[in-house]
Amino acid sequence: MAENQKPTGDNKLLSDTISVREITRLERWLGPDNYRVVMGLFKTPASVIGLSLLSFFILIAIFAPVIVPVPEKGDPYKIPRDGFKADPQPPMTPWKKNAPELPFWWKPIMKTDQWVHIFGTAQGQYDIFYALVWGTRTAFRTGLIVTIATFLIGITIGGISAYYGGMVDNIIMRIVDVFLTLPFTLAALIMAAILTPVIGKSLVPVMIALVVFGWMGYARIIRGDILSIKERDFVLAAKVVGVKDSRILFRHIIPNAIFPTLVLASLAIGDVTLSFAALSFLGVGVEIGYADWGQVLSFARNWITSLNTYWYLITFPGVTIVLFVLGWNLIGDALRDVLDPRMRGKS
Amino acid sequence: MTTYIIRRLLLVPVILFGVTILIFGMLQFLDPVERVSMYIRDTPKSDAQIEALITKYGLDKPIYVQYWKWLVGDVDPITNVRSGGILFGDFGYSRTNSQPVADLIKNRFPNTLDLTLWAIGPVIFVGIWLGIQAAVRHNKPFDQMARIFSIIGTSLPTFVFGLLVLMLFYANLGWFPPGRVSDEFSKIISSAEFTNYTKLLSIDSLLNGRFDIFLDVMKHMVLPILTLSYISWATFLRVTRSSMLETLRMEYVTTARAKGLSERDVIHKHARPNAMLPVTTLAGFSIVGLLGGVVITETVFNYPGIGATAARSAAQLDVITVLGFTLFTGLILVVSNVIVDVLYAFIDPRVRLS
Amino acid sequence: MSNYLLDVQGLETTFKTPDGVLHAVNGVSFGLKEGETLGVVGESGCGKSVTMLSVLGLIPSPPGEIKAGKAMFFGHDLVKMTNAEIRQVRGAQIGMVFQDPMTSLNPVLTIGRQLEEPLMLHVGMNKKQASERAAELLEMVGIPNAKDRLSDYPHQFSGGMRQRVMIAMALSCSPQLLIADEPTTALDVTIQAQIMDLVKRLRNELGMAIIWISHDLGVVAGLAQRVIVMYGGLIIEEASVNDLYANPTHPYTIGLLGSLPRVDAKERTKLYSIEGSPPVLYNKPTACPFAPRCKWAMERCWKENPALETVSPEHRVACWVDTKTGRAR
Amino acid sequence: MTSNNDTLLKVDDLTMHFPIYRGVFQRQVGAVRAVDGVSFEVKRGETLGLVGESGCGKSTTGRTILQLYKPTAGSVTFDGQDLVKMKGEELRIMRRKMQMIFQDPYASLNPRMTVEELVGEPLIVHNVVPPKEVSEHVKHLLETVNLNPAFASRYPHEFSGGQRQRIGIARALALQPSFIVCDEPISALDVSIQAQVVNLLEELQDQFNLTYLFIAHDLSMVRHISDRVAVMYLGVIVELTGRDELYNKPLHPYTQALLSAVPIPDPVADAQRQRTILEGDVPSPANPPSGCRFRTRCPIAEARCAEARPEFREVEPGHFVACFFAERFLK
Repeated sequence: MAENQKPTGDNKLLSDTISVREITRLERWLGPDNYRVVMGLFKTPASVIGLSLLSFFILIAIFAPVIVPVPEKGDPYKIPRDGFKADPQPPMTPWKKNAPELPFWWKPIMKTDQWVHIFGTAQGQYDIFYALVWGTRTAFRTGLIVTIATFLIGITIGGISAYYGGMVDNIIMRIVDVFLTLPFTLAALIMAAILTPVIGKSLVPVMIALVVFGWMGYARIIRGDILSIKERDFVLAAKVVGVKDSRILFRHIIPNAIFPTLVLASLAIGDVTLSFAALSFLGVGVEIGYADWGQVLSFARNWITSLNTYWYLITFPGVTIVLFVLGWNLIGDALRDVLDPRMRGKS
Repeated sequence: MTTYIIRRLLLVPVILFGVTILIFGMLQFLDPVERVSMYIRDTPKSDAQIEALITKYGLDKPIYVQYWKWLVGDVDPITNVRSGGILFGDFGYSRTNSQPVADLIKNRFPNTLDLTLWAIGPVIFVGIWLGIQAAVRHNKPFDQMARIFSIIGTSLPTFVFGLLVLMLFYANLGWFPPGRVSDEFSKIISSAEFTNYTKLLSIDSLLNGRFDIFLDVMKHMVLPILTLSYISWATFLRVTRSSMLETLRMEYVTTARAKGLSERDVIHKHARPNAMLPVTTLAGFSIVGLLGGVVITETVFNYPGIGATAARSAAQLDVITVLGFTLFTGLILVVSNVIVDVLYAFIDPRVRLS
Repeated sequence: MSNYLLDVQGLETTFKTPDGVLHAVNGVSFGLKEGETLGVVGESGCGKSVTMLSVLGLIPSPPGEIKAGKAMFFGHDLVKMTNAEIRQVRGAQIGMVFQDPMTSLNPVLTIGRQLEEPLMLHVGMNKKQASERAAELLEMVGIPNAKDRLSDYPHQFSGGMRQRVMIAMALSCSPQLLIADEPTTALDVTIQAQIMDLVKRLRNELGMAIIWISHDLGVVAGLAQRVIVMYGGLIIEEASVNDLYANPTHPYTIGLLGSLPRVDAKERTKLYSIEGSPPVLYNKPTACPFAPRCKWAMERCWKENPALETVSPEHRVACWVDTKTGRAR
Repeated sequence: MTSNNDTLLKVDDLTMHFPIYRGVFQRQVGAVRAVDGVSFEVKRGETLGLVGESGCGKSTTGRTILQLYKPTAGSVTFDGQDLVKMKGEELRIMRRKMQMIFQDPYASLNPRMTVEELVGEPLIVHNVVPPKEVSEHVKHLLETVNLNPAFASRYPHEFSGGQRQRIGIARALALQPSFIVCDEPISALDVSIQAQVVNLLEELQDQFNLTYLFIAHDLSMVRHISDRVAVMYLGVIVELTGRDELYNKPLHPYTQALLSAVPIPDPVADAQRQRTILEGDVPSPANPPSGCRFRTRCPIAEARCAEARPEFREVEPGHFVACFFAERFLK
């Protein structure tokens, strides 16, 4: 190297003025990975459709009393009946007896105060429209409660398993295997059947059954995430600095481990609702006449030979359930692409 | 690998023990009178009889005694006849079906097996084929269609889908009836001239040379098979697609291309064998899915398998019957999971040669 | 008509990413004579690997796209070739070795099968001939018990051994050109020495041309006859190997050489450091991409992108400044 | 080896074995002998380079010294106190004096914490400054490592690799330690960034009178930054001496081979030098060769090398070698 061009090494350009990326406050608050996940929700058309579907159902759940008012002094979750005749009635059949209050929007739109069974009635004259609108509340309620409970149980057990490791971990994971060995539907069926005489016919036995056989997924995922984060350099770095174990756990490990599980849990509400409806469809759980989608659909089981006539028995509840689950799945599918580490990092 | 397989096999009794504990634990919610039907072969006649049974099977004894009696039953010292004991295949007495649960399983399970066997092949192969095609045509129309199909597939609950196809193909078109077999044939099947070789009706009908019965049986099974399959198709499609996409990004795929191999060979000789590894594991889970799925599918189609029977018993709070079925399917699942794991070890040379 | 074996002109390649279009290669031109060894040096993201993958049509598309340029090889443009045509070139006339030997061999296929593939495809051997040739190839790259090891799987080989297998595979059809993309970066220094020794020996025996991509100026110094330095998707300096290390002319090359401590240094001096970080090219550079980090930078450097100009025979530089005088060229 | 007041760290026969469990019942069938009897000392204010190929145990040595792994055997005396005997709170407080800079600047910073939280955490957990003054301290530390203090509220992912490594250095400096283990601090960085970080480390050493254990696989960089260099192979130190001594007069065949394998960015010099190409690969540390660890690849190995492990002895003042034939190379 020629003498006159020997570099001196003292050209100080402030290095950090150059390539610090400008980012938004939201991104800073959520962190890079989570931000990408959240933004992914609003970028793909599929998840936007999903979000709109969900918003639609949330609005229905909130405004249920306005959309179809509750009959006077009645339990709102008891579907009003227009008599006791066995044969279903087609859509737009007028109410004869026990009609609930006319909703305010009916008259201005339909120009009549003749209140009808908009979606028809099921056997025993249960009003399908009422059942579906109020069933939305049941769906969200069961979905939320069961998901929160399974999530909390799952992360506690998975967390204990990962934190203690060794024998404890081994035993807990075998217990998880045992729970996963039983087919979900059958196991939930027994659990609900066992609990129903103890608790009585209500939402509770089925919800407990779904929780008892639903926590294993979260336990496994959070365990795996904690174990992998435990080995990451930044945890070691915190240890080197002299951070106490409890602070390492709560400040460094858990905040980094919990997000994927949290996302999965929020998406599972759709699945839980579906499982609930399935059990209800099979006839365990709530008493007949409770405003619940699976229950309404199960009425169709008695009419399968004449479904060409009674098409509305499955069409309206079916479409409702499908749209609801589709909403969650569209979001879930978009998120899965963003979350799946294998799908990441292509650049 | 031998140690791996041995370890895997040793886990089987552990899991089975866990399953029995779990189910026995659930049983504790029942009152002793209900639990008595675990051990007997007909409906108890009087309160005194029930009391006697409670004492006999130690239902008033400490819990480990109860568990042991539940496992091995009780041998009558005089007649030397064993009653109860799930280890000896006695799952108790089904109140709602008025027969021992073991007999019930013997009668109903072949029907369920017939259904799942027909479903499992199409499920695996169609799903995998779709997934590979979608991955190879990543982001092209085929891939988009496959994705839409997969999302709709997973969003259509079995009971909705089942009722919809029933409405369409039976109520409206009259093509595919629910049930197991038409009345005209059910008499022939139960008569002496029809030999039950395998108890699987679709196969037995052929073995008896009754092609007309076979056609009728298949007519009844088309819709249940379809209902049982389509969710699994969606799952297989999704897993295969993402596994294949991941594999196609691997450096060894670039190596294969750099060698001048045709895209066909790159995909089928280099990428696919690797992409199939995670799908193998899924195949195990899909058996779980199918056996769980039969409960709803059989109920929708009035198909006399263990699923529909379990659902009906559960709705009537006949816990003992459902328990027997669950233990039985649990056993099948434990075994099939082992088979899948061992299979996986054989497919992946990294496991096989370690 | 050039006398080059491979003649690349004005190559431009972009990638679509979620954050925008990445301009990985922005007009790269170079030639390679038969039997010559060309070193390509640059930091991560400078476009050196993408250039070579583009030449072989191995850029995944989408998201990658070759926007412009040609790559003449025996009178045919590799960029314009159909898939079927370029497949006849890949593996047969141009062999390629990748960076990470742990991931570049297929884990579920035996070594033998992977070695036999190109032989059966390009040379037309049957299974038996290919298997015999594969064993010879393994022996050639110094793997003991070659015959027995054909039935082994990649995970039964060490990293260095796998890279030998990769080299055997790339050379199996006696190509005229071997492209090696950082083949020793993932290896330890003593294994790196083994591999470089092997490549030098094979070069003498087989006489193929080599393009050796590396971020390590040291590795290239011992192997190449000519060296290209890349920065921001552009070639910024090109010279014969002795000339480049004796008279580095581009500020980036000067800085890079100055920032490397030498194991044979006589005295301990402070390392020269280039401030700042390499650019991420979401826009095609219209000015000199190195200007923000350059201590010689003038007004013009921020406005116009300098083209490669010959400063002495066989030595070309893309810089507005004469670094010997510090004034405009 | 005698130690005196100049010695800050004394490592004696340090051993770190990681057990291997195999078989149906997961019994321990052996151990990965990552570090197998390593002894050296580090003087106050000096930089000891620890160099070797991947898997030779150099990083494990660094981590075991800081008691991130509990050593299988041996002692680590830091400032006159045996760290191996320390537990819990005692050790935690001791950590103020010894810090670490990590290899991967992407993995070693918690992505959910801001720069201020990251660099300020050691100050908070050790209660060395009042909470109100933490922010001020952090700004000062950032300036020390040439980072703009205005970026204190940003998250690590907003920075480039070199900048992140500076954040890691600022965190290591926060408690004003006397000793820092630099675990390959530059090998994940781009070539043009490496010199920035090395220069910074050198400046900080002068400024704060720091002692470094500089772990690396890059011999030229180790030569540049170290006062003395230790060469590791398969869990043991094979040679330890002053930097110039080592590079001018290597006495262990492995050191010689290693040095000759390092590429020199100068084609003329590169062509002139003598090369020793080692055969084969490094054996597995789970099953190391008997006697001298290097004998399977050694060009001068004899029968006795397989029988006994050569003693790590002082051949010349300050020049330690573990080879039976070291005298052959003493000219």
